[in-house]
Amino acid sequence: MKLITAIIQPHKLTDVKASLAKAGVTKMTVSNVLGAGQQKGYDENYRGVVHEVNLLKKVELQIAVNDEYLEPTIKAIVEGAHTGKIGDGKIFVTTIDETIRIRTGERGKAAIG
Amino acid sequence: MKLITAIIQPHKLTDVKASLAKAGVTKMTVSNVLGAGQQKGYDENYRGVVHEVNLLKKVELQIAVNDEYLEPTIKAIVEGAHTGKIGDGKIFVTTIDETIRIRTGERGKAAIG
Amino acid sequence: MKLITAIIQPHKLTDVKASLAKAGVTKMTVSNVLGAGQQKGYDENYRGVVHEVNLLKKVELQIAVNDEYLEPTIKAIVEGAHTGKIGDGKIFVTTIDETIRIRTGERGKAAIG
Amino acid sequence: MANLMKYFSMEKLISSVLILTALWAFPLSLSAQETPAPAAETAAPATAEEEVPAITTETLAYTVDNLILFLAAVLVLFMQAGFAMVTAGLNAAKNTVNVLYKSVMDVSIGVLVFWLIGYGLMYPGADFAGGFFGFAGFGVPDGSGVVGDRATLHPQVDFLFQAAFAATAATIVAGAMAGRLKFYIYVIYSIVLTGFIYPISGMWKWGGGWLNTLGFHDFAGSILVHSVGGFAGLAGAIILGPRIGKFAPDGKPQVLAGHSLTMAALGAFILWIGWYGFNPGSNLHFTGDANIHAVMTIATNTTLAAVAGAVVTMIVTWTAYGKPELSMTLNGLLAGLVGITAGCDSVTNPEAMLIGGIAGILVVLGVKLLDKLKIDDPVGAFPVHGVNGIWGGIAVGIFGADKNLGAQLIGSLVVPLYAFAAMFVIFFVLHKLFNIRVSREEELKGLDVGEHKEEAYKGFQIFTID
Amino acid sequence: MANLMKYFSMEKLISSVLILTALWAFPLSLSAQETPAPAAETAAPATAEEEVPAITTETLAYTVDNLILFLAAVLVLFMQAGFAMVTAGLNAAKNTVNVLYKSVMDVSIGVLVFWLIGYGLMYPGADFAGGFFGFAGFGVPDGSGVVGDRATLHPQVDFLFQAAFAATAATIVAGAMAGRLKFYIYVIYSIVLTGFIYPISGMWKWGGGWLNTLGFHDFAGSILVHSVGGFAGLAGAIILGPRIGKFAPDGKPQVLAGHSLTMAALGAFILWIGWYGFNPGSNLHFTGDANIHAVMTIATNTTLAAVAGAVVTMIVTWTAYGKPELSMTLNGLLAGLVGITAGCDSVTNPEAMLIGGIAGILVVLGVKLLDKLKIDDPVGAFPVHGVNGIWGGIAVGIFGADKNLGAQLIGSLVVPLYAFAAMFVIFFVLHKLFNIRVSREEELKGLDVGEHKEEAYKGFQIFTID
Amino acid sequence: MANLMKYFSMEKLISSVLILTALWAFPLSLSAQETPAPAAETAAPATAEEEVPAITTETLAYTVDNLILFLAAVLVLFMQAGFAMVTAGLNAAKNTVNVLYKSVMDVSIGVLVFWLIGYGLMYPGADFAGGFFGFAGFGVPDGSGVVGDRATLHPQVDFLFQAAFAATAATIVAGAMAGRLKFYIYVIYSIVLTGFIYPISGMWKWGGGWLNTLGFHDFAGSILVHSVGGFAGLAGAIILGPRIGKFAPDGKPQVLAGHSLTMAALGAFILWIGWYGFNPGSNLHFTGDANIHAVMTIATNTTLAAVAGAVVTMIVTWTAYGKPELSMTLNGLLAGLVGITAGCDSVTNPEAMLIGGIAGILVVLGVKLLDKLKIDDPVGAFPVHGVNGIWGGIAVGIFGADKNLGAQLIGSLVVPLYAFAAMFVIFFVLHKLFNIRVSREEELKGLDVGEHKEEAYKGFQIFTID
Ligand SMILES: Nc1ncnc2c1ncn2[C@@H]1O[C@H](COP(=O)(O)OP(=O)(O)O)[C@@H](O)[C@H]1O
Ligand SMILES: Nc1ncnc2c1ncn2[C@@H]1O[C@H](COP(=O)(O)OP(=O)(O)O)[C@@H](O)[C@H]1O
Ligand SMILES: Nc1ncnc2c1ncn2[C@@H]1O[C@H](COP(=O)(O)OP(=O)(O)O)[C@@H](O)[C@H]1O
Repeated sequence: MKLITAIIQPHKLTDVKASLAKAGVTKMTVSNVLGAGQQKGYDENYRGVVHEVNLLKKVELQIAVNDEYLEPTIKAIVEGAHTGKIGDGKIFVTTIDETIRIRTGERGKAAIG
Repeated sequence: MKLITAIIQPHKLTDVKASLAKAGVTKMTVSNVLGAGQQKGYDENYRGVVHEVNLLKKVELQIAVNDEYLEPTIKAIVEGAHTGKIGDGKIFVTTIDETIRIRTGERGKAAIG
Repeated sequence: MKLITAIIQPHKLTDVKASLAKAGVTKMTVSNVLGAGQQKGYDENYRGVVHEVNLLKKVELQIAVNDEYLEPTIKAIVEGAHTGKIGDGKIFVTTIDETIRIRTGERGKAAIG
Repeated sequence: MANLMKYFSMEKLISSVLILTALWAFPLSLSAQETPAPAAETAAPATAEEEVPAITTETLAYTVDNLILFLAAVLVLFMQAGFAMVTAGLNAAKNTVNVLYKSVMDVSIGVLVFWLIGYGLMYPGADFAGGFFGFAGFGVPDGSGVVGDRATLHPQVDFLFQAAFAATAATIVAGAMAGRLKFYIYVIYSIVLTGFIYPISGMWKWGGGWLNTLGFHDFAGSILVHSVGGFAGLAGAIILGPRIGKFAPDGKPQVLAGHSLTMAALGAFILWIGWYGFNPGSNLHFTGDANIHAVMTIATNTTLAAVAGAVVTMIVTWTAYGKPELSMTLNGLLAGLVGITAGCDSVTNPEAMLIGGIAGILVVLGVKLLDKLKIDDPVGAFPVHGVNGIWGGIAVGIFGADKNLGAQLIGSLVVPLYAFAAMFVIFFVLHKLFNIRVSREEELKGLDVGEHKEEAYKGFQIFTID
Repeated sequence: MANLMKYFSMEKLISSVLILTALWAFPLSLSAQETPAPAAETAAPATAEEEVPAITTETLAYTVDNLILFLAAVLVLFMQAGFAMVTAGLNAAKNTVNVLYKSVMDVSIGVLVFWLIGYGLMYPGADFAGGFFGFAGFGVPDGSGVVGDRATLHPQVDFLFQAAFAATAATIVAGAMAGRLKFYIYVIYSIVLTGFIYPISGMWKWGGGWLNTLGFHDFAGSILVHSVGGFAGLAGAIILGPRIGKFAPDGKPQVLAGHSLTMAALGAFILWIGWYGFNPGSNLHFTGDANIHAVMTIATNTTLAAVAGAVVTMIVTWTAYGKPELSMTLNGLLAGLVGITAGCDSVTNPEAMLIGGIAGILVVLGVKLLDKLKIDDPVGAFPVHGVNGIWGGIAVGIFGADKNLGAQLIGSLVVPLYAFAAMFVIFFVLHKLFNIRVSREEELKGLDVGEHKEEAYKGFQIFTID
Repeated sequence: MANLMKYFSMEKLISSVLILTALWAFPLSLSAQETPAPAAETAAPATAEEEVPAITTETLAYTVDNLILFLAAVLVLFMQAGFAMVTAGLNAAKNTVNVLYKSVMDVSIGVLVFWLIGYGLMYPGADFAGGFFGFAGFGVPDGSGVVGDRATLHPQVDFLFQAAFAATAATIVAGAMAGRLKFYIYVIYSIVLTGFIYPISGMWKWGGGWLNTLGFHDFAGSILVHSVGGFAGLAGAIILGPRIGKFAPDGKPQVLAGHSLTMAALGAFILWIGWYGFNPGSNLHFTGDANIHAVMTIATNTTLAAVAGAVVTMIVTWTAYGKPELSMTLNGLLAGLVGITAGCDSVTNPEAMLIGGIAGILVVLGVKLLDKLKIDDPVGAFPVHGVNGIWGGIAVGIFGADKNLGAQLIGSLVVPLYAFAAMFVIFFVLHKLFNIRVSREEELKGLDVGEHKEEAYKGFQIFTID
């Protein structure tokens, strides 16, 4: 079981969700984050003081999948989020030792989906 | 050392905290997330346009525990969060390689608690 | 490849970012969380009812690094966040199986930076 | 019967009733009124240049009286924005749409119903002097042909001013019941309250009824408006029961915090400003030495009571809880205003401060009392308007220029009791019939999604999720 | 030409033009005006104690008329705060600074331009009676030496009242075009609209032009103000195209939710209150039986139409969508106000309710219509002000005291058509020259960062990130 | 002494002093005042029908003057809501409760203290004409038995209007010191400022003191109100030092962003509206040709200066920073208002625009200057009210109808200097005694939790955490 953590451009969320749905992935957890990466920040101005904003608004997706779903899911995320421009985002994969569905108490691979 | 990530119904947070406290677990990190799972979304209506909301408000708990605490902690979360209804949530367990307490520099098992 | 998750005092973020930059680490993902740890809560009062707040405002940093960067990064975080007072925070390290840069499709160690 | 009627069909029913009422009201009243004389046309600048007879001082007095009453009515209507902000701010974000909707409807439904029925019930005319009940008929006179002098009010502005008061009473109730009431029940009780409950007791004093004959003094409505709203709200809060989580299993009160004290404070400021229409406007006439003396004294007394209420509540919360607490202090300010409303015309400046200051203590005790009784009133409607409404009524008997403690006590007990009892029965019956409270799940998710399928802050994220 | 001019140089150009205009305006008008007589000085308390001749009833009537018109102007200016809150609340948080900035500039630029040019165009004087166009010259008379009687308005207060109206028209346009327009384009069209487009059609009726001669009746501006703003906004919205994501690829309308219905509701309340300056104030004279009758009828009619609009929209959304919807209901309230504006002086109370109620239906249909036509108007400026402006104009022909349906139809079609056509051409030309829409990336990130390098809620995090 | 007194005991002490003051004030003034004649009663509609002598034009003039002054007072009081919103909006969310609390107390404490002491100090009567200091006694006359004519103001409304001004001065100070001041210190200096500092310099001009004799002209208080507030705030800001993080270690100014420009913009709109009470109301008399001319000119000049300030600041920020900046532009609008306040009665329309426009430049320079000097004024209180207060005072000497540049320069320097020096000493002493600044940790966490154990947006999460 793998946990996919993807950080994408906020306005690509709709596309990524659509592309994931096509790949049969509908379960996910989403949150708002700020990110610093290769993408350059921009200047803001407040009361005459200019300052650089370098933590940019991003959306983080967490998706737990069984191993056979890993590559299709990654592919779907990339398809939805890719524009070729800096700031497109990044995906990290980690290993899940155990999954529990709270409602039923089911564990393991059965609990993921 | 394990990291427990639990996604629960927001209004069950108080119960889960109480149930964790009974099990001796008081340290945790909590955040607001949106989740899509088996639970169905609902319709909203804005200026005459109906749209389905399928990312629902959830609370995510992250709890780092030493291995012997893993099962009791999971049990406590399930006890607090369980209602038997779809949407109760899910728990993921991953392995922590290292833990550092910033204040003291302590590492490993001693740093968790 | 390692994922460093650090939970720090909100007002130390600027210091931690500076200290990370000195260590050559500029990529990160940041989010707002609430945390319960050793640090005691405080009382609030609303319409005559006193209640204890024990989930305190914290900032969570996620930083993915190649293995050789692990210790320098931890050191930089500790340097920036350390005050010696309870509430300084905690760092968890987990293993990343795979990293993908969405823009280029690059994978592995090359994709981290 | 609750079994016979399903929730959804109920909503449809309400809608239909409302539409029917509307449809019925129009032709009825269309025929009841005559087309207005095209007064404005002849009064337009162009025609004003024609030779017209000299304007008399009596006409000028009539002019000034009516225009100031109109401006006072505007200020009182502005209070609705204040109530909306206070109530929204002191409730959770998830109930904001519901709270705001009720604020808009308090005055919308209120004005319509008061136009149709309430005004006729509240001012039934001289025939019912000293009585308990009377009805002058549906609708409001159009006032064409009124020849103005110092003693005259144009019925259209009189209606507007009184309708704004009626809406105030309704709004207070909504605050006490926020966060768990079904919206269509709100629509029903609102109609009943502004159409019947409020105007009937209003008639007892301001319509020339038995309390007026008794010598009861309630200048601008500590009792007739505020205590009626506060006690009606208390009845509703009792029948509804507290919000989930307001009291711990062991009975200890918990914090269900408001989502924006900024809004709450803005609302309190707006209410304060609106009160300059409420109290000074209630003098109804403004011309001449005596009226000017009255109005200016009222305005200053109103101000002094408000600020004394705020300062005393600051001191009380500072002493009692270690820190000065804002949401209570805003309540204290409003409590001072409610407390002075009955007697603002008949006390001295220092007495006004004293009345306001005591109100600032009473409001804190009132909140504590509700917590003791496990009654949940999210915005403090009862402590502010109920408790201090009564205090205002009694204070006139203690400090007022023509003290009549007996009459004050009678009026200050009978009216709130009446409002409580009447609304208790209505809520009780509605509860038995339809269950007036939303489901547990809906309450937890918030009434915005449940009752309106809408969220107040959906686009607040700088970027859109979903 | 778009190639010749780069974006940045354009902004600099605009700035320079503005500065030059300012520099040119001052000396010009400095010489055009005389130093005011030190009237205030001689009127100060101290000197008032001198022996002065008895004050006449005519002077008092002049006094009252002008003071009430001043207060009405203040209420109309307050509407700008209402527009700001409604527009900000119904748009995404990321465009808030941009929306607020435009609200401030609507009235700032508006008043300056209207002082310089608009007032002279709108009130060119008797020589242009019955005409299409005239100009009385730059600036506004200072009114020194005016001897007041019942028929007189001081030019400075007349200007203030009219300038507030002009600013209203400009504000409406900004609402329809929110979320994707370049800010400097906004500055340009604002100057054109308040300086030329609005005063020219305004002159047709209120300046004594051809529509006035025709017998067209638009008491306070359903047509002259609201439909002009609404249709100008429609032209802009069409040329701009919808916001990204407003329509799905299959053409279905999507939700781009406002970020604070609390602000939107507050704004609606403020607009409502401001309307008591807009409509009653438009009577311009207030003294005497006929004027008081007119003003009080207008005030009550305005109220009844507003609340009927809100209640009917509630019923319509409840029936159509299963739940009562707040943002539409706020639009319904405003639609009722727009609908009654033309005829508030010449209909009965029940007719006012009917007009408001129908407005409450029309506004829902208007929103649907735009969705059908794939035109994106984030705040409903066209349904509220455009559709119901026309409805208000026609309603006078149906219900008004001196019905003249023909004249009403002509005025209610020609004026909005003129506004639409004129602004369509202007927006079209601007679009060809400069591309009036911000880049896709800027739109997605928000205009606050793009056009102002500033965020509205940066410090909203309880703790600071960054 | 700081060692002898612990923080907590200090707070208790303050509370006790406040209570004692309150207790002492009541009996004292209770005895000082007589019970008011039951004027309102006899003036009620019922009795108005009795046969009463004809009303004279003098009485009508008195009526109108006093009623308009009352309405102006209401508008000025409304400004408190504006200050609250601007200050809250331009500060971080974590300090919102603190900011709002101070806004409520500015006017609450202000009115009480001004009633008790300030009014008597500011208007000591003819005996002190030309002097520096005088005292007419505690409290405010109740005005019973006033026989009104054109030259008369009822003391109760005069007090209300002046008290609202006093509260304004206090509010300005709070803005400059936001985000790091202990709350009980705020309570202390507020009492001193509205009780002593403000009324003493106010007496110099408006109370008939030496500046009045000198021929100094400050129509509505650019100097007496705004510069006093602005310079008192500057003194406070200097002694407090900048907020943590406002200046980088290398001295470069940093951004500590406000949490809601929506609130800030709303506040600016409200302040603008309130200014129509502030400036036109300061004419104090409104009846007759001369007064109407003055009031209408004042109203239009006030408007033109405001909008010119906003437009010029837009151009300046656009040119200087590449993009038009909202929070400065709001400051520019207010700067225009402050700048015109002294001379609104004695300049022409174009001069008003010029004064406002220059204010719009000065405010930007003022902000820059503070950044240079490393003084932290979170809301720009000094640039807006201090710098432009002085500018307003001097502008009268340049443009005013009866130019007296000498007198203007003296008044425009002495008064702010006095306010700065007096408050500097007071803050300095308080700082030595008690340390007026909260702890580093409290500042970082926010004053809401530290000083009030309360958060402004606790329930803002759609669902509750904790
Ligand atoms: N090493 C990393 N650790 C944590 N987060 C990262 C890391 N690299 C990138 N991110 C996250 O991904 C987002 C996109 O990164 P970016 O460098 O712009 O992508 P790329 O350059 O690959 O197109 C960043 O804003 C940040 O939130
Ligand atoms: N595979 C998954 N990956 C990521 N998050 C998930 C996954 N499955 C569930 N979740 C999270 O858990 C929440 C609850 O899931 P749900 O399907 O409603 O639980 P269940 O069906 O087991 O009762 C979801 O809203 C989502 O946030
Ligand atoms: N075991 C844990 N699991 C999850 N989060 C933790 C854990 N321990 C600490 N934290 C997070 O770290 C934050 C700081 O912890 P704290 O106990 O105050 O640190 P310390 O005592 O080491 O100085 C907490 O508020 C919490 O968010």
